[in-house]
Amino acid sequence: MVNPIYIVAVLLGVAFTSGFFSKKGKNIAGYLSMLALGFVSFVSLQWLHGFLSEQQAAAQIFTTAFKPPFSINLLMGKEEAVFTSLINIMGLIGGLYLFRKLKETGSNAFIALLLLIMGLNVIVMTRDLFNLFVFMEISSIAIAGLIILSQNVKSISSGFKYMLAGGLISGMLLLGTVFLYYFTGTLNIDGMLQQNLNLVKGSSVAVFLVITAIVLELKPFPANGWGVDVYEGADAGISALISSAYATASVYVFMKLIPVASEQFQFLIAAIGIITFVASNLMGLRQSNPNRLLGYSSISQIGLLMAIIGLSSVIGESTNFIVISILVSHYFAKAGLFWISGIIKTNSIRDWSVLRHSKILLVSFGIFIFALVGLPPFPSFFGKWELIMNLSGSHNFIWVTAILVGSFLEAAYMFRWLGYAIKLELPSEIKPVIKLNKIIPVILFAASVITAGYFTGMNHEYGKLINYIPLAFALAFVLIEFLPVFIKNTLAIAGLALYFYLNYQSYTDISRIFAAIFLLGGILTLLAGYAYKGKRLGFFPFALMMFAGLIGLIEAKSTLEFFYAWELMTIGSYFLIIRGKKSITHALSYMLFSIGGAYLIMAGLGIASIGKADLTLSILHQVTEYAPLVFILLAVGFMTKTASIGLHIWLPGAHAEAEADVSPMVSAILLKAGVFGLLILLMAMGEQFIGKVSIPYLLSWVGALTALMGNMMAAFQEDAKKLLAYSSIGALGYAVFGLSLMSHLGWLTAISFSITHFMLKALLFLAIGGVVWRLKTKDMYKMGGLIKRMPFSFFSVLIGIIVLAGVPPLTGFSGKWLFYQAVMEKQWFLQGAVLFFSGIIAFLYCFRLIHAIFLGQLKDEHRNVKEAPFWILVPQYILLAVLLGFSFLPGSMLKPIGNMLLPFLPDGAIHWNGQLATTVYGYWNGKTVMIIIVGIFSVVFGWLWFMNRKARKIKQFNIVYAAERPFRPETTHFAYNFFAPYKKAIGFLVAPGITNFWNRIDEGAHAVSDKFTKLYNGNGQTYLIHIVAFIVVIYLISFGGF
Amino acid sequence: MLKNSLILILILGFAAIMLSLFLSYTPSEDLKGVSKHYAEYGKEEVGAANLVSAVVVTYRGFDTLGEVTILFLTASVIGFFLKVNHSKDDENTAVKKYSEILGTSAKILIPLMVLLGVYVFINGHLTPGGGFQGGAIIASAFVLMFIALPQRKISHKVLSAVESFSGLSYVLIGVLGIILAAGFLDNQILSLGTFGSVLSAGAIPLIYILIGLKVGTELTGIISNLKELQNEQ
Amino acid sequence: MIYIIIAIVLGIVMIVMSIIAIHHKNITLAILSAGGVSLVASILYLLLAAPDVALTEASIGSGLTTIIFFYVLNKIKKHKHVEE
Amino acid sequence: MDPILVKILYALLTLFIVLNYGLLIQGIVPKIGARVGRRHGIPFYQAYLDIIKNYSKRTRVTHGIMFYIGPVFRLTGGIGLLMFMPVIFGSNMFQNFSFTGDLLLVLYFQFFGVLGMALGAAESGHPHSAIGVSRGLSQTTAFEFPLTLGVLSLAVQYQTLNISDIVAAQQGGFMHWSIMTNPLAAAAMLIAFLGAMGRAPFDVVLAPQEIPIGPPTEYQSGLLGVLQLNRAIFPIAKLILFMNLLFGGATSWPELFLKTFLIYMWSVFVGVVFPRFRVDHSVRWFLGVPLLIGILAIIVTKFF
Amino acid sequence: MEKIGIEQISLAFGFIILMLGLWGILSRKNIIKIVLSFTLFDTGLNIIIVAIGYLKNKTAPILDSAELQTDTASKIVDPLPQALVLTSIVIGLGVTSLLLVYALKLYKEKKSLFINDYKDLKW
Repeated sequence: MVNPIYIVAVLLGVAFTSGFFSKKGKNIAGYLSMLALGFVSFVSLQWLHGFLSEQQAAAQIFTTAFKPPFSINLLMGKEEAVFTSLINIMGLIGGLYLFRKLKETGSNAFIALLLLIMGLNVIVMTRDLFNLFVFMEISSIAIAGLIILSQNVKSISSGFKYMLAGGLISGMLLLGTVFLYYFTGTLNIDGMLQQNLNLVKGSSVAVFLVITAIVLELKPFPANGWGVDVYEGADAGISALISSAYATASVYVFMKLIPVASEQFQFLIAAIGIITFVASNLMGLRQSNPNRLLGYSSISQIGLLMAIIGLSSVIGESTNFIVISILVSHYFAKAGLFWISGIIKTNSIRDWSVLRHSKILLVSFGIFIFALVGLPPFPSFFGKWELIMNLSGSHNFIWVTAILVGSFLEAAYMFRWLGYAIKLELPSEIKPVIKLNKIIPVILFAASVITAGYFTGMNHEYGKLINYIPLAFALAFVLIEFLPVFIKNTLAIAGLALYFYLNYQSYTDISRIFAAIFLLGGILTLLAGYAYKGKRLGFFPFALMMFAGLIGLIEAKSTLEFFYAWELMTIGSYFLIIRGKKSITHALSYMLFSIGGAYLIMAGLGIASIGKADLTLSILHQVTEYAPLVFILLAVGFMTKTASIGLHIWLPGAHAEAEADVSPMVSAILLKAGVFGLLILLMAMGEQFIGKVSIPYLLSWVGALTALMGNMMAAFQEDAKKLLAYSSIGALGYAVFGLSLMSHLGWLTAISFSITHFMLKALLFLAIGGVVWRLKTKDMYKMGGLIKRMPFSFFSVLIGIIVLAGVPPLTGFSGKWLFYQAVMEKQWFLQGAVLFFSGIIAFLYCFRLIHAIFLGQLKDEHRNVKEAPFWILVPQYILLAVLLGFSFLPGSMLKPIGNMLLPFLPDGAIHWNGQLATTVYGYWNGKTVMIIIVGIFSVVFGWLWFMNRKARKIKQFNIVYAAERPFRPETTHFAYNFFAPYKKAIGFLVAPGITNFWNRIDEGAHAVSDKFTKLYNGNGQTYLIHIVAFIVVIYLISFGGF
Repeated sequence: MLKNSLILILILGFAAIMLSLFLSYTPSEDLKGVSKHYAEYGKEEVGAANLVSAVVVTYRGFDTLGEVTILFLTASVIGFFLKVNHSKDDENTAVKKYSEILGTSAKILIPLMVLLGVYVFINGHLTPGGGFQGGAIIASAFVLMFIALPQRKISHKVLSAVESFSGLSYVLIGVLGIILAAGFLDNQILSLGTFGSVLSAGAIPLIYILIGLKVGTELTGIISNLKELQNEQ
Repeated sequence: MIYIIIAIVLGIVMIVMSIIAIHHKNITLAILSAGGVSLVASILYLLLAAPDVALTEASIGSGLTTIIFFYVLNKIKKHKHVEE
Repeated sequence: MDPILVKILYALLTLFIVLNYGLLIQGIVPKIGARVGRRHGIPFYQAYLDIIKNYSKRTRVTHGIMFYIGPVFRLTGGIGLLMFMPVIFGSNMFQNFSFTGDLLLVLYFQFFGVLGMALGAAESGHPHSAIGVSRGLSQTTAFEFPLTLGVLSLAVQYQTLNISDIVAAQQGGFMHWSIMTNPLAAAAMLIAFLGAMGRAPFDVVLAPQEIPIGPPTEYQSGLLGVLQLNRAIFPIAKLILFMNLLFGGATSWPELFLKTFLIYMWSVFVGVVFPRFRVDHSVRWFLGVPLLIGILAIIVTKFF
Repeated sequence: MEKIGIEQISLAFGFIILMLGLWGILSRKNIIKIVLSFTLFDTGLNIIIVAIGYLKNKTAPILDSAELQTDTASKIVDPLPQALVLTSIVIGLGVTSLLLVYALKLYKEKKSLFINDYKDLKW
């Protein structure tokens, strides 16, 4: 192992040597600097490797011949190795990124960089308080120097503000340090830790000053205006250094010093941290300048870390794991984002669509955003998980809430940004110049954060158990993106089929049903993908990622695995949804609702883990404390996916704007993940009560109202796919209601309903998708008469709507019948009536769908339209066959499901005799009904055909039309606002109240954000006042006066 | 005005913090903690009569290295911040004439000041003073030169060469400490010598000389940068 | 006792000079006063048995700092002059 | 004989009786109305004439396959509805195919014909058809709500969804009829019944007095004949349903004729008294008082 | 009263100077004045540090006489704070000069020393 002091020696030596090189020698100075940075990276990585392979014990490095506390000593332990490695790598890669810029400025600029890194290394390693002060000064002066690499009024004024703030803060630090020395007689941190500094008022004030100064370095809200300005004003490469390297070191200093403070003070700081986290993210909402936005985000992340470290006494031994994993994500992501920002050089995040000029940058951008938000498989995912588990496991619900709120806000602006980059129109005037030395660091960090995620997972107790194979399979498609659709699609289908074949026997019964929906359904919808030509970039990795998530849900044994899969599914589906033409806002709201829901699930799982040693999913069976809360959190979380009323506004747009085969994927398959979640929740936790009110009872009303609202909205849509999307909302309302019944019949209804809905929604979405594919419009009133051009699609839709409407004899009725038996048994008639009513409304939109598109007058421009692509029809007819089969033999489907439910709800209230089902209340024989109806139908048809066989087919406009002859199909196709009288009568029920509610929340958040940001008026002196006020207020809070 | 009164209230709040510190201070009678060790063993361990120097250069030598670095860094940053265009100097400086008396007396004073500076840092381990003070005095001498004899120039190349040389040597001495003695920056790479003589206290005089040179050149550099900026236009 | 009186006098001088430095409109005078504060402080250091610090404060705190202030002030004044 | 075959034959017999009854009632009711209004009116066998005329038309046109199948759906729906109900209580002959499904099947099967009709009409491409469908569907959804509440209330009352069991429970004098034992449910259902019959004041769907409008606008010849057959069977099937649910069913054909005729007259009576509703009015109306009555019915039967 | 020594007086003055500096930093609008206030702030801080190291009736920690070289610990003031102050002064110089250069550059950009004029970055 190389003595870490050489890090200091080499960096200093090279910096001092640079003076020898005049202007001509600045290249040499540059290369030498890079070499030095490379060397120090090597040294710290070597130590890190030593610690990770557990061959190495922490090493003390003494300066001079004397032992501490008489002289200054450095410590190289595991954490130090991690932190110095991060800093040094950032120095090296960041230096590479800035190389040209630095070279332009001359060797002095390299000196600043080298000394910055040197200073940061020492502040991480040193165990001496005053030494810390000195090297913090070095680092901040170096930063102040680097800020003005690009000299303009912005960078200079921000640098000046930085210097002013830094001067004040370091004054506090020095004052505190000296008084600590006065009280303890030593400057050694370890020496201080051994004494109880909080007994005497004076020494606790000294501690207060030191810690507050360090906290101020971490830019707490609201004393952080200078920090934000620096992020915006400095060159992006420098901001990257500040955000990644400098903040990393500051965090470690904070970690190192916080044990000096009393526990109450630690909590106070944690509170400040969390306030910073939430407030900065709130302010991030209204930012449009990328660097400033990143600045707010950086500050918020550091605030979060501050909170975590402040709470370390609560969190316990996993604090370090959490801090490092979140920090690492932040480090890579923030550096990468700043770098990208530096490459494309725009002043507005709306212009980030220029990223699409470079695929690799776009991909990296996405990776960084995901890493930052804490989605799998990135390190922060595990960190946040562990954090929430620990906090909620120790009853710290307020903290959990605040953390989740803050994270949610961050996700909001980050994903808005990502959406801009992926979807907004390319601004023509900007074309980024991409230099090799700038793009390599970005790629390197993007790759590193993935690797880091994997290692973090491997270092987590449950992360180890995660099955990464499906994800790897999905990601492998990134590598073969250059192949044509045909090959990739075949591979994807083969992969899913093989996986299902190999594993389906290992699933339990109910899981197997859902596995079939997920995987076989996936295969069916993928079949439609053959209709696409070209490469279809970016489709397969994400589609398969979604399926990987769905598989993970089924296979999950532990809570972490479950949550991981849940998030993975969300990511995949997000990218599928955002592929749609106008889906930018819908994809965002989908993501936000998903993330919100996921956070609720995470909190729920966390609370469920109270007092549990192992975190397998079975803990849900034995929730002893806060069981109703756990139940509600999880249920609401799952219901964001099932789009229950109030949480549904993301769905219509997201599903409607998606591509022809994506709509069925997200609508028919993905929504069932929510049902699956609810199912396992109910299986595990059973019925819970708030006071005396049963939560499933509430859930039943949610389900009923969802169905009513969804179906009603569907009836008033003009957009065919939106209609189907709302219909999905309604249908999922039935499923939720069925589950909430908590009876054998109810669950049987819900599961059979899920299966049927999967099939018919896939069928309908594919059929309508095929129509939209040919017609290039989704507005139904622009269609019409297509039965003549697209008879196959028509037939699919016909069967689809009959099933959907639940009209006998098709299988839709089996769901309705079961549903009523269940309602009768449970005696929830009012909800039942509401559901019945929604069922009739379903009738309205079903008719509308088929009428407006396929019947009525064919438009002139559609006279030569072709039938939908073959490959879109193939899965439809497979589904049709299955649907008709089930219609004929309902018992064959329902009986096995009923048997599967017996272990959970043993009172099998339904008896089968062949295809005849009997309950206490009624009976029904699907097979005979089918035979009778087909019989009557054939006879009647035969009779009619016999009587009317010579009927002549007449032309389109040959209709009885009060003395005039219509010649424009538009005027004779009654389709727009079809249910006008209905809307007139009860349209007020579907006033967009819920959408308005969420919009108002959104506006409110922005308004508050606006208020907050007004604090930062850009005046350096005001910032200083903030700092002093911060100190005084914190003092008053913690000491309450003199 | 409102703002000022707000600030005043803030300062009063701050004064409360300061007051609590002040009130908790009781004059102590004896040395305690590490200082006691310094006082008792400093003479044997370091061999410098000036205990402050002993602490500065040896016990807390690492701080001092940082301190030097700060000046160096400041000078570098100012260097590229101001980015003086050296070529223009000649024409501008020629125009200015300063008083003859000042010039003459400066010619006598400057070498004396430099000498004083050198004395201060060479004797840093024995008497008050040291590298920083000496360096500052030398820099003052150059300031005087800039004022009194504006036509005299000092080569930036020489300045930075001296600066680099002394800095590098300082680091090397530090590293030698690891190799030859007990640790980084250990002064015992040279023998401690007779207590109280110039050539004592191990490497302290050497380090102080380097620091003096370095600080002197750095401060001179800063000022000459400013001065040359002055002459611009 | 005499030391105490001297210290108080020095302190008062420092406070007065500080107030001048902060509040006087003439910047040149303000800078000089601030340098004066340093100089007085270095005397105080001598009283506090800190000759090393006194020397440093005198040479760096009051000397060089003041010089740098003047250089910058000069530069700014020149700018102003050029503009006018 | 094969029991299935017997069943089919009995069913055909029921169908035959009901068809003739329906056709006659179609003629008789307007006749009564005319006489009350001191007009001569149509002959009571007018419906037969219409059907024969339609089937023997020589001009037979079709707008396409769905247009052709629409009436088939419609008639299948009408016949099916009848077939899934027990007609005469206690008679093995006239149980039809009620063993294959309960009340739910009947309630949902009503839509089969409606849907088919709507689809067929829509293919004609005539905007008036579509307008009729739009109105009809809107109104249907509205009156179905109180109707269902009433039916559920009965199901709660009798703890079964089996129609025969419901009828059985009402035997033993008119005091046992649901209309007496559960007046709220009966009220809700009878109001909804007005909508279901599509007579005034809820007849804007077909708007018989104006220019041809409503789903059958484009239908003629044999296609219209099939629709007319349905128009005879379907209302009677509905009447039988209401009779079974509310009025103790019928133990013989005469009882059936009497009860259904009276129920039918109820709708006629209301139609004479009230002016026609616009669809938005009728929707709002059905979702007003009748709905409240229905909810009340459920609450009352569940908790008292 | 007799208990009050020079160290307390110095300490008090140190605090006062420091607070005066802080007042200047927060209330002056001229950038040069702000920087000037910073030097006052530093000076105050330095006085505090030295005062803390002072011990009543002890001499400077320079062992230039033989008498001091025995039982040193009871005869000298604390050398460590003095060493710290040395560092602090030098750092102060560095920071001050950098601040001044910043001020100069700012002035060049906008020809103003009024701090309220530099609000290009905000919100």
